[in-house]
Amino acid sequence: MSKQKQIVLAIPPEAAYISLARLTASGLANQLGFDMDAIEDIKVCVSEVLNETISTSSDIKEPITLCFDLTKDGFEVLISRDMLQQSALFTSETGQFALSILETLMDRVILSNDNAGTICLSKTTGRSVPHG
Amino acid sequence: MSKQKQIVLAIPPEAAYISLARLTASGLANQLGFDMDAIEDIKVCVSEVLNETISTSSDIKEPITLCFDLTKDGFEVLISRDMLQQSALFTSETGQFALSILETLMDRVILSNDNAGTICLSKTTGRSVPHG
Amino acid sequence: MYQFSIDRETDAPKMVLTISGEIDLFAAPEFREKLYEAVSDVSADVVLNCRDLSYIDSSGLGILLGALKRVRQNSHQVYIRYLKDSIKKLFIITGLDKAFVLEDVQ
Amino acid sequence: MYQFSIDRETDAPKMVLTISGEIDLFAAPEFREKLYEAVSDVSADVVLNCRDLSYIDSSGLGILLGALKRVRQNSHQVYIRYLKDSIKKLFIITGLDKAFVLEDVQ
Ligand SMILES: Nc1ncnc2c1ncn2[C@@H]1O[C@H](COP(=O)(O)OP(=O)(O)O)[C@@H](O)[C@H]1O
Ligand SMILES: Nc1ncnc2c1ncn2[C@@H]1O[C@H](COP(=O)(O)OP(=O)(O)O)[C@@H](O)[C@H]1O
Repeated sequence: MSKQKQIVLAIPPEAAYISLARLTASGLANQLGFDMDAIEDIKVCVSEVLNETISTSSDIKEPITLCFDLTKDGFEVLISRDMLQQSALFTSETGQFALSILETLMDRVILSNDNAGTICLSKTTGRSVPHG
Repeated sequence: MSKQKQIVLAIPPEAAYISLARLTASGLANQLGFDMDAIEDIKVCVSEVLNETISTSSDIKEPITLCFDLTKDGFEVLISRDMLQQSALFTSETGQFALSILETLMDRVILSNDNAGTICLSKTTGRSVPHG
Repeated sequence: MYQFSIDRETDAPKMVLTISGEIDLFAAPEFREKLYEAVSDVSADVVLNCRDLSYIDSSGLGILLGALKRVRQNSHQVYIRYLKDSIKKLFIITGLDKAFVLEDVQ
Repeated sequence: MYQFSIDRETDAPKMVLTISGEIDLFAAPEFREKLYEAVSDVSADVVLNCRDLSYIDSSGLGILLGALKRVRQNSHQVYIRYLKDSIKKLFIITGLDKAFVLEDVQ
């Protein structure tokens, strides 16, 4: 138990597999003891990151990796893929909706500058979720 | 689309995460068009392999990897972990139940000889599932 | 994954569309096509009944907004009814609660 | 993940146990302890009502067999009622349908 626990999911970079990632994320969140509202938030946010990753780089065929690090009271998920291009994320109208959603529903959102393809979300069970 | 599609899930080698693997496997099977009975069979078989892998090597802390290769009409799942020991699989009473279940419900089961930790299951949607 | 059905209420001047299921990036292209077709050239207010909409993401929200723009071109409004709390939250976060008229009539 | 409740039918000489939920390797230790305790020193036939058992794996089947051995030591039998088809299939594959008495009385 010395190592931090980790769940990794890799999917093809296609919209058809986003629902599978949502399902796995919700099952994990459920197991970690998040309440129903938080599980819904996590599903939404994981989806939004995948949407953005997939729609801004449709020419890339490398898998997308979701790496969930289980923390004491929640998790951190690192979503990444090999990016051949450095397209800016969350700039379109729907991308801006997505970013507002992420920033509101997650405890922390990190978009790494050195690699446009890595996004980190974190959320803990301790904090109550804002309801609008 | 030239490469074969693949979904990879890695979990800690603990019984607590088997239900998550079952959930992911069932979501994938659902998406691939398997019927309800076949989805149930797939959940059972993925679980059985994880049970056996986890219970025969409780001293190992390396993750277990489930690698689903999507085929034309179904999938093949390779379940593997770094094994420090070559303990025989499916020898206990429940292990024998598990092996009977795998061999009946899957189209093909391969236990690799060179590495006791790799098990391959495959199933296609084309074949109707035996009911008892 | 998602269903989309259209009913025009017989006793009302509004056009009522029922949206149900999950609308995500995968469903988006078909949803966009069907919704835009449904609201094109409509000369009435549009009501979206979302009682059985279980999930929608930003791509779906963008399509709803596109439909709103089309309806507004004809000087009409879009009413959205019966959103689940988890979805209403997304409207509030993105400010879309101000663009549409959200209704919770029971 | 799983629930296990015990009811003794008042108008019957049999001991009726109700097993529900999912019994997998994670739930197995607690399930084993509770089931073995429930059937220990019981001097009656045991009925397992599995109407709400949604999932069981080989570790759970092994525990049921362990319970059967204990009940048989006292010369009694274990009846299993209302198995879902997907679970009955596992009993048939493993031959456990011959060890227990499977009943589908409605
Ligand atoms: N859609 C879902 N979202 C979140 N958690 C789920 C979902 N479906 C199932 N789970 C949880 O995942 C675990 C494993 O599910 P699974 O074995 O597939 O359930 P079942 O056998 O009841 O269909 C269960 O503990 C369940 O609570
Ligand atoms: N327990 C399950 N087993 C198999 N497939 C499932 C399960 N739960 C959901 N799915 C499928 O996975 C997809 C994604 O599920 P998800 O987004 O979590 O559903 P919802 O938003 O309705 O809770 C859906 O298309 C659904 O049909």
